[in-house]
Amino acid sequence: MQMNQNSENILSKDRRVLVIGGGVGGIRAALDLAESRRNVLLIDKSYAIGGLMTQLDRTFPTNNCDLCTVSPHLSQGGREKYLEIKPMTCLTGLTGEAGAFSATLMTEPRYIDTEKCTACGECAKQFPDAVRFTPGLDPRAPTCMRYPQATPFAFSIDMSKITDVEALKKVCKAGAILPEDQPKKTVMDVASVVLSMGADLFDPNVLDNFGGGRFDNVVTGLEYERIMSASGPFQGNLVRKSDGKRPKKVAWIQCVGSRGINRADVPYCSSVCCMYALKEAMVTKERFGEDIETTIFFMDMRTHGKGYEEYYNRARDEYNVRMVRSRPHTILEKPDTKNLSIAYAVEDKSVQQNEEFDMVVLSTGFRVNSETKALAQNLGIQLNEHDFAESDHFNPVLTSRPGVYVCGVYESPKDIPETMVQASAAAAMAATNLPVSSAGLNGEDMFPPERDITGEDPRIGVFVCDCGFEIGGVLNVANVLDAVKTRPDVVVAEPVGYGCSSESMAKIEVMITKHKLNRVVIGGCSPRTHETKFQDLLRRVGLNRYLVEMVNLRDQNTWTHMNEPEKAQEKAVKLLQVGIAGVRTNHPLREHTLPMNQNALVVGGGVTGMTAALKLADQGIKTYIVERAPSLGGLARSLRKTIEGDDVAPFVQNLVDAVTAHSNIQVLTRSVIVDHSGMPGLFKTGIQTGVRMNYMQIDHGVTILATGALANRPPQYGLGTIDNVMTQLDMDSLLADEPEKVQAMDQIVMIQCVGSREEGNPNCSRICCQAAVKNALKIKAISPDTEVFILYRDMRTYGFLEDYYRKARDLGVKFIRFSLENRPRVRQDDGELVVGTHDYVLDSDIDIAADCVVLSTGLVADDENTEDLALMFHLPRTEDHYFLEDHVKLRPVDMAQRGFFLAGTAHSPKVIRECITQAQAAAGRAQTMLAKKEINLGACVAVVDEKKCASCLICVRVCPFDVPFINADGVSQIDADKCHGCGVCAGECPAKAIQLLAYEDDQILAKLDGLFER
Amino acid sequence: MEHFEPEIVAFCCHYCAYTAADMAGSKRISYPSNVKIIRVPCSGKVDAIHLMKALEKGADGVYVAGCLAGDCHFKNGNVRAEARVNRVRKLLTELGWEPERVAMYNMSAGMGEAFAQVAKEFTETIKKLGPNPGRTGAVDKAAS
Amino acid sequence: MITAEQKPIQEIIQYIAPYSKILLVGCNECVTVCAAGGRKEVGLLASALHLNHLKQGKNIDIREITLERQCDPEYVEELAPYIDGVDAVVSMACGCGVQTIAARFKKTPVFPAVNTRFMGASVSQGVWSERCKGCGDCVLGITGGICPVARCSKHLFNGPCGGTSNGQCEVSPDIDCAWRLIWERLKELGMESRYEELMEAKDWRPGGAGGPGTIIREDLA
Amino acid sequence: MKTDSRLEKVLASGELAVTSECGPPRGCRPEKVTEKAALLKDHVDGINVTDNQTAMVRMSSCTAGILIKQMGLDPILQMVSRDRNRLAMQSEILGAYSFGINTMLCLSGDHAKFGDHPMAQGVFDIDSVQMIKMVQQMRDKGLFQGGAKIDGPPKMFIGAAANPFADPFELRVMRLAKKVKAGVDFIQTQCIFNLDKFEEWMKGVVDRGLDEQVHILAGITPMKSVGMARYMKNKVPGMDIPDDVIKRLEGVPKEQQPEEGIKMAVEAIERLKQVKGVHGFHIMAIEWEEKVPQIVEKAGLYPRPKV
Repeated sequence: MQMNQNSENILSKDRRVLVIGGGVGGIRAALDLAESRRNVLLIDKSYAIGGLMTQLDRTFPTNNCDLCTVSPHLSQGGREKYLEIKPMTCLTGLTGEAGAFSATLMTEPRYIDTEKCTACGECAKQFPDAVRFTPGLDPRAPTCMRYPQATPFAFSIDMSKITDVEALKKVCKAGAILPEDQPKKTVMDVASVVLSMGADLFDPNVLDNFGGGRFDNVVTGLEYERIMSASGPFQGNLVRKSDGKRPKKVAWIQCVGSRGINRADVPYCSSVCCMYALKEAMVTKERFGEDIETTIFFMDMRTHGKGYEEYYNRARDEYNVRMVRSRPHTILEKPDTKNLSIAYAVEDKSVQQNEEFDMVVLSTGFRVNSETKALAQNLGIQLNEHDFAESDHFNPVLTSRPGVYVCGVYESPKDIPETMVQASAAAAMAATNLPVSSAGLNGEDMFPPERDITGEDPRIGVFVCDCGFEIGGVLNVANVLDAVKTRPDVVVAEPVGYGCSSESMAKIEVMITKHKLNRVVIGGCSPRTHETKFQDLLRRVGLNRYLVEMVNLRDQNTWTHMNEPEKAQEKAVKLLQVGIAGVRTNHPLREHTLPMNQNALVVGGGVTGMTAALKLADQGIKTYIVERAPSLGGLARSLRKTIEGDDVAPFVQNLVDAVTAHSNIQVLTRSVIVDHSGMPGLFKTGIQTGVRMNYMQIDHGVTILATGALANRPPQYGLGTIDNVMTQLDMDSLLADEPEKVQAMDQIVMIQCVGSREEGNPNCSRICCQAAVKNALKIKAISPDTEVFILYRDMRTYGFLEDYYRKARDLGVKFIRFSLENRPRVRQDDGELVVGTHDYVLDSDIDIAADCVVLSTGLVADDENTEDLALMFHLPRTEDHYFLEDHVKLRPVDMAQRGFFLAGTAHSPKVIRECITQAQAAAGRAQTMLAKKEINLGACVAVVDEKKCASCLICVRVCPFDVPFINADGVSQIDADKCHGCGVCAGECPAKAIQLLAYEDDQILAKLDGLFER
Repeated sequence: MEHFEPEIVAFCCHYCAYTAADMAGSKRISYPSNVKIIRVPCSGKVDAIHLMKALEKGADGVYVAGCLAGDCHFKNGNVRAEARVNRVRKLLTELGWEPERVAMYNMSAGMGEAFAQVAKEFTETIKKLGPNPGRTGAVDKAAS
Repeated sequence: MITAEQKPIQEIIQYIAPYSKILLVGCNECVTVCAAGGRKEVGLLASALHLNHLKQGKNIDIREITLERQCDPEYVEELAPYIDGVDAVVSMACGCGVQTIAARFKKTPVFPAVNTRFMGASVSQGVWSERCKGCGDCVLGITGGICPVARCSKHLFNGPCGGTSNGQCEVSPDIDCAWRLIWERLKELGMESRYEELMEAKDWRPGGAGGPGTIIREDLA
Repeated sequence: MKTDSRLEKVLASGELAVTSECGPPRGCRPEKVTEKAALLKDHVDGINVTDNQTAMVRMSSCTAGILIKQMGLDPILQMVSRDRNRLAMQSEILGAYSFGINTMLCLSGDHAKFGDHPMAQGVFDIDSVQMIKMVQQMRDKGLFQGGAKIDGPPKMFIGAAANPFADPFELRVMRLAKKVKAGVDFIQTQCIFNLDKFEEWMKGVVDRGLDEQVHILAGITPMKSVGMARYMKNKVPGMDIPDDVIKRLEGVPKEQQPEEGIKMAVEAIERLKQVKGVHGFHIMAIEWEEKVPQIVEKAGLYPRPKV
């Protein structure tokens, strides 16, 4: 199950996809490929996979500890049978072409046999210097695992630091030390390559004005994460390195090394630093005291992601994080206190100010490292001017070399959800180069036979996670366990740290076997996210997966009652009692399966929908596109040029032609969805189609939502009432169709954030800043003398879009900031259009005469449409009416309702290339689901006790899915493969003849008993 | 009575209310720890007997939280749940118990704030009502 | 089916006030189907009685049992092992069930927990309507399959009274005029002439006017 | 002549008959009956004495009828099947006839729900059609309903009610035919406000030749006010009051509405006199008996023929 460095043994002749880089993006890509039954090899230069994300303390916007969210993905990596993982491995050469590459890999010696290593930690204790550990700040983490749930779960030795090899061998009881380990070279057939190497974070030690690394209390954002992290050097205590004391005043400085023109700077925006600084400031207050003053020095606050603007508002308004719009130039250290003085100037005051802080965090961004640059050479791909992979303008996962795909930060700076989207997209592209593996597929094969526990008395094991500080920081886990260990049938009650870590899972497995447990209670996080993982654990030790009960001690206890630890403690005990009482009544259940329908339904025929449909159809999946408009194309039809300068119309037309001609695609325009039924993998959707609104029903296994958004046209600034007030889309068309009109203009004023980032539509529309810059550049290109003014609140030209912003400034486009409290005013003076605004640099109101005013109106969700579909499909939406994905961080294209995937602007505003990427991702995710070929219906189905049944028909009448019927024996029959498991029949049966398995009355009543046990 | 901390059972449907409760957690929104959640696949699974038994076993209040109207993952389980809650409330009234001890709420998966708000409101209601009359009844008896 | 509904809880409470050990007996036939006295209602009633007693600070011991059919002595016999351990029986069956228990266990009082309302049919989930009065002399064959005895508020045999309004009974707009229904059905059947036949005054004896009925099938008895 | 009924004699003479009604008191004062009946003296051929009208307890119709009979007037005994089984009905008929009451009206009766004893069990042992047949058998065959011979049978002139407006409309003529078949002699109809519809019904009656077999007295009720019209339209079962009637009353001041109501009643009588098969009028002036003579006079129905 674990990876194996002695790779000659494991190499099959099968071609595979090579994924380079074991961060979250690479893992996602590898898992997607494995799930869609492609052989995958995941390599990483480090000794454990996980990448940057595993070093973070928490992630935005949920402020969750990322380890718990990412670890299931990591350990899943260890479980997939199509997936091999090779850490400490690099690619040294790639020859051949797409579909038939030959890759040369070099694996560094680990000096540890991962099959034998139990990760007991003895070697690390005895030879602390010999174990590699990189992420920031000495003193080193207490464990020398890279993070507690490391995959592979084994140590790595730096043999050069070992003098006495025999002594080392001696401490290893498992005999896992391999002193003779050698670098190994492997050559293998590869069909395609996915690059997900990510990037390093800028090292600010070269910046003398910020102390050049000499100031103890100046740290980078990542170091700050490590300080706060439970697995970090101070065990999660926020203290200053200089004196070990908690800081009272912390400052963040944004754009350190990014968006600059100085020697050490890069010009692009790193896209993630604004959000992580906000997060760090909020978490600081949340966890270490509301009285800690937090200040963020920034130029533009770039919170353009889905829901991020509200996060920013929350940081500012609810957490009182202080925002200072300034780029400080120096930090000085006070020699006595080691406090730090920041010198800065704000825009409306000419004087420089000095302010003292206890700690300063430098928000550093991404840099491509030299190893990656070398690798690019080996791969033969082109790089852009910033040394990132050059990617296709419309399809960002394509590199210059066919068959080599890129995702994540290595394509351009981006955050985790965007990385996840791109990873799934790259996986979907990579999969096209090789066929589905013929090997059999049955997850249960991996498990031993189930032990028959009939007749056994309950023997319950209670295991409680501390989840780092998430639970352990609020609860006294030992006391909780003491309180429950005397409960009847409880054989063992133990703390398990991070219960979902491989180490803890192994420990639990041992205890189950040792104590002959036949029931398990896990006190940890939400069963919604982790139940499957622990069910798998039970299966590994031969127990039925329904003999475990998860008790939600974190999401529904320590997180909500963090300020009332005594109450949380008391509640934890009661919740565990509920779990124990409940699990006692659990019994083995069998899961049911059905064959999955292999068709796909794509709702929406814009660029997103068409891209997704093509991707699926190319893989042989019959795909239906349902579009309510008379023709395909969507909003992209009204767009002329991209910021990269490409024409949109031909691109869209090519897509339309390809879709229309494809034999696997049926296009249904003028069609609306009118009903929907079925279950994930076996949906039935009714549509009315054509001018006559004929009814037809589509059977499909998966659904992709690509319904798009609406171009906003709010009646602001005279839009719709004053001539020459237009939107950026209008200007885009004007530039394409009547450039002479634009050339005749002397002054053009653009106003940003119209109808966005304000009451009614609080979020950022993301696309408008680049749209304004795009049009400004175009205006300057055809009419250099035309003055262009852009009135903005924050310029959000994230990533490499920053290049265009800089270019616009260089060309003389005037950027004037305004605030929401003091908006520009558009008026007509004697027929002349005038825009009045406040200039913060001049600190005075100014009037600008304008030949035309261009409003950046962005996008709004199609409320009516998403509401209809949300009701029909039972899908959740955000407060601003976009569809809400299952997990904003890690599952950005999957919906909570299985079988539904989300892409494009129906998810949130985004530019075309991002829509295309998400479309591919959605198609890829949909394929992973279809690849399973079977639907697991679970075991939660209604069963009828024929002896009790009075054949009253009540179940027949109340079932929302018309499943029960009175059979030939005259009793109600509920077919397990049709039952949806809601339990309405069980709740209504007057004879109490129906029980919903896993939620039987006895179990529910037992839980109530458990709660009121004294 | 000032220090009365009620024990409250919330039957939450997996798809909406339970998820909303998790959401409240992940947003660190606090609500009274008195509320203990029992997860059910659909609020329509909650039998009137479960509500009665919760009170019988000592709960000071019990509520069912399901999806928003028209939004039930299983079409109309929430409507059935509400009808049962109303029946139990009527029965309680006939028994001379406060019907407010049993309630139905609706919320969507994303409504963490709403979950917390409901938990607070309901807990306040129950605090005002005082302990489960069954428990005070027992006390009266012991005192006499 | 015999259709019943639960009695007001306070009435039941008064019945059992003197007792502390109760055998609560449901029936898995008609009253289960009309959701008045099946296993589930037995559970609910038991719980309600518990709540009542808890509030009073009193103890009550309730044993719940649901028989296949309370109107058959053989099934009622299943109560025998428990009867000595209880002070009273509460039956959730129709009157037939209550009396069958009372007939078998002479020394233990038995109280009804439901009101037997009528012989009815399911109209939709949770809705039952009266369909038969058990008059003992069925006329459905000449009234188009709609019973004027059970469904006309005045048991009229020769057509609707003058109170019909919009096709509904004068007693309530929720009640269909049985004669309107009969007429419509006769028309559908092309049997309008049936209506003009004079129906003679009814002999009520088979339906109970002749004293409590008994049926004896000599071939079976 | 089948009976000694004054009504039968008037009808047989070919003159238009006139009947009215008198509700017995909710108490034991005989003068309440006699005072009301005196108002109608000489203006009508028979006075209906209602039987627990609208299911409210009143002095029994038989007793009130006797009081009227003793005034030398002609009571028509109303009997509803709601309150009596066949034994009680027959004994009552014997008693009434022994006091000279020779005309009766067989009815089903309003449901108990409308009255002051809604909890009462309605008897409904036989229906109105069966009652007609029973009375006819008592008269013509001298037999009780159970088949035994009557020692001195009652000779009742048998009436019944018909509501031409209740639905299903198409059944209404057939229902009349059933009553005719059962042996009814005369019919008093429900109050007629929708004259068109009544004429349509009458056409059906004539088409079947029923007018040859039974005397039809058209029901006339004067409206006291627009409020009464609205109440009857909305609350009284089986009543058909066209909007025109309400509009016409609305069109006059409140104090003139009674007068307008009487005028409308007279107009109706005038119009219905022309209808084939209408052999008379039954004027129901509810709690407004004093106006009956005025209507009779204005409608040209006075004086009443001597028979």
